[in-house]
Amino acid sequence: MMPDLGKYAATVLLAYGVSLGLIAALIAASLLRSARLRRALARAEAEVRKSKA
Amino acid sequence: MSPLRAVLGRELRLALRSGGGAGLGLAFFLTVILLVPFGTGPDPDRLATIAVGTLWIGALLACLLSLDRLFQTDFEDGTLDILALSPLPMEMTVALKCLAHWLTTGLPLVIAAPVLAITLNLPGAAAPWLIASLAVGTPALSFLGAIGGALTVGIRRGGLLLSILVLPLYIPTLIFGAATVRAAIDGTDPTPPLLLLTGLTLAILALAPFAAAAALRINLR
Amino acid sequence: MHPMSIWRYANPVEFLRVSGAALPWFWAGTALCLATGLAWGFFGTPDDYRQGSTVKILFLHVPAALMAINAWLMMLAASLIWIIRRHHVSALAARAAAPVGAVMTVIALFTGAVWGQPMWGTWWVWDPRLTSFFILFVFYLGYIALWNAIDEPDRAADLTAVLCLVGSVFALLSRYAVFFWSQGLHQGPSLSLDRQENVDNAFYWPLLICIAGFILLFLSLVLLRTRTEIRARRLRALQNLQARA
Amino acid sequence: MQMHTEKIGLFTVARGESGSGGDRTVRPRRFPHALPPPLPPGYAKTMALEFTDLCCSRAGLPVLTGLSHRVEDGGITLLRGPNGAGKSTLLRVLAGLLPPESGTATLDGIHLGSSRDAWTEAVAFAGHLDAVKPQLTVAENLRFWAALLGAAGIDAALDAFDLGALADRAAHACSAGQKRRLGLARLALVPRRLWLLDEPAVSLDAAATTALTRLVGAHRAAGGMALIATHTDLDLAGAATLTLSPAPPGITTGPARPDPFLADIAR
Repeated sequence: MMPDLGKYAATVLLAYGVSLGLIAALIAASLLRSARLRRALARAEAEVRKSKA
Repeated sequence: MSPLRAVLGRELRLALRSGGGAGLGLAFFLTVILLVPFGTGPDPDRLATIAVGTLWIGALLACLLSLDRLFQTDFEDGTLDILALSPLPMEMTVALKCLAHWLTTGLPLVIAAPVLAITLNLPGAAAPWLIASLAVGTPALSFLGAIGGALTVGIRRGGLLLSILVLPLYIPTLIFGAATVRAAIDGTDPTPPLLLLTGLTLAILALAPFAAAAALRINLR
Repeated sequence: MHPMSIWRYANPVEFLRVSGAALPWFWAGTALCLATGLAWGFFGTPDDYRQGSTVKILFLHVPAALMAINAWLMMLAASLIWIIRRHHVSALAARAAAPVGAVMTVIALFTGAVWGQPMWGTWWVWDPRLTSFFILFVFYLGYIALWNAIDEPDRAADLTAVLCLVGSVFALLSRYAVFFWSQGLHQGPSLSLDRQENVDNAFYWPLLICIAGFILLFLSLVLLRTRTEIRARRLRALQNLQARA
Repeated sequence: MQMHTEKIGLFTVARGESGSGGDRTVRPRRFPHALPPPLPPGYAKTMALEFTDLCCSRAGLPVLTGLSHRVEDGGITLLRGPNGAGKSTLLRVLAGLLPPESGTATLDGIHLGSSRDAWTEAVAFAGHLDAVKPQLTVAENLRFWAALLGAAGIDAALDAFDLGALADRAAHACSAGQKRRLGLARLALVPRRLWLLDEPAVSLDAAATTALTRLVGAHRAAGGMALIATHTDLDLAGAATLTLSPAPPGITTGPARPDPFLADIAR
């Protein structure tokens, strides 16, 4: 299944590997920060509701 | 005394009095030029090839050095509040401060550069073009620096951020300025890059005060 | 306000609601397009007679370069909307887009360098296009740094909008100055609306799908990150509220 | 809450209750072509400072929440209130440095935000910072401001705070009180309709405080108005008092604008 990349195999695989790695890292960082703020906000909302009640 | 002369005179006086640091940019420029041969070796031919770039980048950095004082002290002691409420438009005040900055920082560099060019073995025929390109280009450095200074005026220890914001703005000026001198060295016509540099500087002189004044007003809120 | 006005979505609550519903579809589209386009490009295209298999880098390089520029244009538009109409979501979207644009620039630069190595015999040449992207990357860094340096969110939005306007002018100026400074090694545009002038047909469709995938990826990431920024602003507002109570 | 539209630049925007639509921070624009709202009849000729429903927040925190007050021709108002009540913010708003989020202010019929020149020529602002350059002498500091503001000379200003003996002293050699006197002496350079003073008596001795009240008295006698934020008692007979209190713990900064990020739990 793997195509024959010839003498440039290292070059092509390096380009694909690093690019996809960077995209994955960006998505992961965005998702992690999203989850962290979601939790922090939920806590803060609960506190506001509690102090209001 | 007109308000314009009042602002300009005050800026010059402050720069020249103790603690103003008018000579510091020049001293920095000298030091940078002194260090370069230690990095490249004393070979005159090699020095000649990098002389233009070294001189222009030295001038750029020397100009950058004093930019954080351009508005910061006035912001911290409340002067900027009163200047913003004066009959002078903020844009004019900014332009005058930039002019004073150029007179105390840029102009000494223009005068010192040809002398230092000799130590870097710059061909003598290129020296007039070096003076011309610096004379035309350094005002743009002061005016562009004002944008960065105005953006970072409210940030404590904003000096490093200021350099990151301002240095990329210097790229076109550096390209045309250095190209002028390189053309003179190579024996081609140096006027096209010099004219482009002049146009660029004039556009920056006209527009940068508006951006800087807008940023200052935001910071004065 | 008219109920169908697009400014309705500038309300943070409304934006959260609509973007939350849309986001899964954007992610699905991204995954579909990127998987199809990249797999087709990687496995299903022939080697170029001159460039060999390195031509496969095209499917990352061109879309990333496109998005590096488009992300800045989107930030410019969002900054203008913030300056003119003062919609908070717009300013936050500009902030959210900056790191995405910066990563796209890095990908474009890296794939360009890796591609150039066997073709030009060196990892880096000061080619006008590569240099312009390097400059663009520095503008991204400055923009992100300014956002992070200012505590007050509205002031940060104002000042970064000014920087974005100034930066746009100078990024464009630098581009022309850089072309003046060095003539390039790059080939001309690889994609235009006129298919006759395009790259070979075998590369056309997978490239198009990859570009669609990168656009969707950008939109998904910006939506996700804007939602995060909105939550951060609300968290800050709630904390202020608690501190004063 | 009534809704009216207003032409601002290229856009027609709704003013008033923003409802569910958008989160626009409604603030008066400084564009010279922005038309101010029409004055009520019989209002334009009034020589007074009047502000209505001023709302303003700093760093996301509401500070002024719908403040209204009127200073008549020749009137003095002392601003009182604990730290953080918004005295300095109010003065910065009225100076024209800080655009209010909502509310209006008029000075002798001029609308705040309609004409920068007309407004800045009518007010004098002395903030809690003295705007004194330590490298310059006392006289040089004053001469600069005189030239900038178009004053004839600095003698009257020197006399007002008895600075004649200090004229040639470098400002960095002056005490805090002397610097304060130098900063306040700026007020005596050119006549202005409205003085906005932020804690003017801080670090002043008894004699200088008397000089300050004398200066304010002369300003009032000439028909001027003043808004003075102060914690110390100033001997100004007939001065009105406006007491500011810190914004109540709540959501909104005023009738016009709920925090867009707290819209769902606003009133």
